Amino acid sequence: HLPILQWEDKRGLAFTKNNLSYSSNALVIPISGDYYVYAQVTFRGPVESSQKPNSVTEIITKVTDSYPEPTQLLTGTKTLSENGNGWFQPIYLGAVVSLEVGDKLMVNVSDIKLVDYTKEHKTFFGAFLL
Amino acid sequence: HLPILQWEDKRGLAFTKNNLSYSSNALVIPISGDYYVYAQVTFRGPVESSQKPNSVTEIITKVTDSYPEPTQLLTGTKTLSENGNGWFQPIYLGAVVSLEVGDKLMVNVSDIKLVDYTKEHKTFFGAFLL
Amino acid sequence: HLPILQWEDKRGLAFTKNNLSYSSNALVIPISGDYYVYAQVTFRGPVESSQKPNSVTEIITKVTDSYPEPTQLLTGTKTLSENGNGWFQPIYLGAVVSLEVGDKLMVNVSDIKLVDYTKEHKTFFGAFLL
Amino acid sequence: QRRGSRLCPAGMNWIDTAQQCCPQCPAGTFLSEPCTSPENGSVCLACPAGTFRTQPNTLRECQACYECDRQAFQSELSNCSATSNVVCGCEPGRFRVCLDEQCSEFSCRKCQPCTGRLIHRPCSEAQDTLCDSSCKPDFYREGDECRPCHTSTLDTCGKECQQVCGSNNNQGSGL
Repeated sequence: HLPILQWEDKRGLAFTKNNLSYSSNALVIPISGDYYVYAQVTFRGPVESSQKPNSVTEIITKVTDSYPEPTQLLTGTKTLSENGNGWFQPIYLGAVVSLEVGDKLMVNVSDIKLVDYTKEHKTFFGAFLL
Repeated sequence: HLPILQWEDKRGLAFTKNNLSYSSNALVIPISGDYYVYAQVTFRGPVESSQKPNSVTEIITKVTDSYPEPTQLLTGTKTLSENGNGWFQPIYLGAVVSLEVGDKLMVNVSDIKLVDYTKEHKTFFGAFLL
Repeated sequence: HLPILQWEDKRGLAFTKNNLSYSSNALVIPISGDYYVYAQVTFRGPVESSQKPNSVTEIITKVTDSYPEPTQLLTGTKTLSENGNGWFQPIYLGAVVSLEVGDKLMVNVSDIKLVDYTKEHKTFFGAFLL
Repeated sequence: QRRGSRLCPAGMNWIDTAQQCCPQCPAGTFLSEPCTSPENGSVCLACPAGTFRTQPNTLRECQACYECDRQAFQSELSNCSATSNVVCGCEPGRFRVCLDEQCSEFSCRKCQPCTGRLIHRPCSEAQDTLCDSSCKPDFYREGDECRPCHTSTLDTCGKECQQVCGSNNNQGSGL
């Protein structure tokens, strides 16, 4: 599986409420229903340790007790055409999905070293019940 | 007009409920009100038959009985700088629009051959009443 | 600070309701709560007066009476790899933020001359209370 | 401090939940509980680690500190405190390449070494080394590089090299 991102859930702009909780890298669904789930990841490079990627991918996945495999809910994948010097590429995803109580939502990325984690307003993740 | 995408409305992650129905390529609005409408289309190429396009476009349009012309609600259009070999590019759109009962929502694209329809989590379309 | 965009709030697809008002380039929050805030800006170039930028940035900011400085809520920043001739690039942002009555929401951009303001469905801004 | 029709004296902000003006919390703190009357104070708590407020305020939370982009060779010029955000620069041997006009986003590129040339202006946080256009003594130009004489054998090297290194050879110098 692709690496899973970790999130800040209390400080700054981050918050959780109405029992939608965050634990071990996942948002945990408190009641079954339809949720609008969204996430933006800003990717940036170049980064020495990893050779030049030709694409970046962000996937919002669901893990549920009723099925052993994660389900890919939303995927944003883009090829990169930036030449050598510094590049930035945000990918935003959002849609309505039907979720069950206890389902866990996570964000996977193609390469965690390419994720811009430096500012909370560039990379974010959330969900709300309709 | 630009080609209209067809959608799966029952299988896999797809669903419709609360009388928001899907018929002849359109979501049909069951009651008047403000809806958050969204869609993502992942474009990819090259596709032999068409030489490399220099841009891709996604438009969410509204067709209504009260007006003979479709109305363009949201447009995402991007030039492509990737060179010849394989490229892919998602475009996400979402906003609140005021709709009347019976209005139909559709997604048009610049070139249907460039749409990646292979995975439901890469290209999707939806709406919910506020 | 970065330039602030001005918006149409009445004509065409634009509207405000439920006391969410627009004044001096900002959406003004009528009651405290969690809002889904979103904006898309379509950038395009080249524009004679400005040489080719190497990046475009869109930021949704909050101004509040309780603090003398604006707060950056959401940021989309992308480097441009398109060569000289015409390019266009949409950036969409959207997320849930906690707001207080009287807070003002604005959209800043890296270079106002690069914003495609010609069509209301290409550049838009909004918010709704959850 | 205008809030609709409610004006508060300097140093105080209107608190909607309390429906009155309350003293601002000092920089480095946030408003935990509004005052119960303008005379008594607001309850202000220190910004938790990793957050800050540079100004007096009546906000319910502090701003999250930025982080320096270590993988992109940024380094902390000053770390985050309760009253100031982190300030990032470039690791030694690298300089800033701004990605936007305010340079709020920048990458850190390696300073050029000026091999075989004198340094006109050393590399700094803000700009690359400026090398002298001509080669140092005992170095000859090849393309836009300066090569040391000793590595070449006089009879096989080009015209430029023979000119520079040949004349030196009579005095027997060289690195």
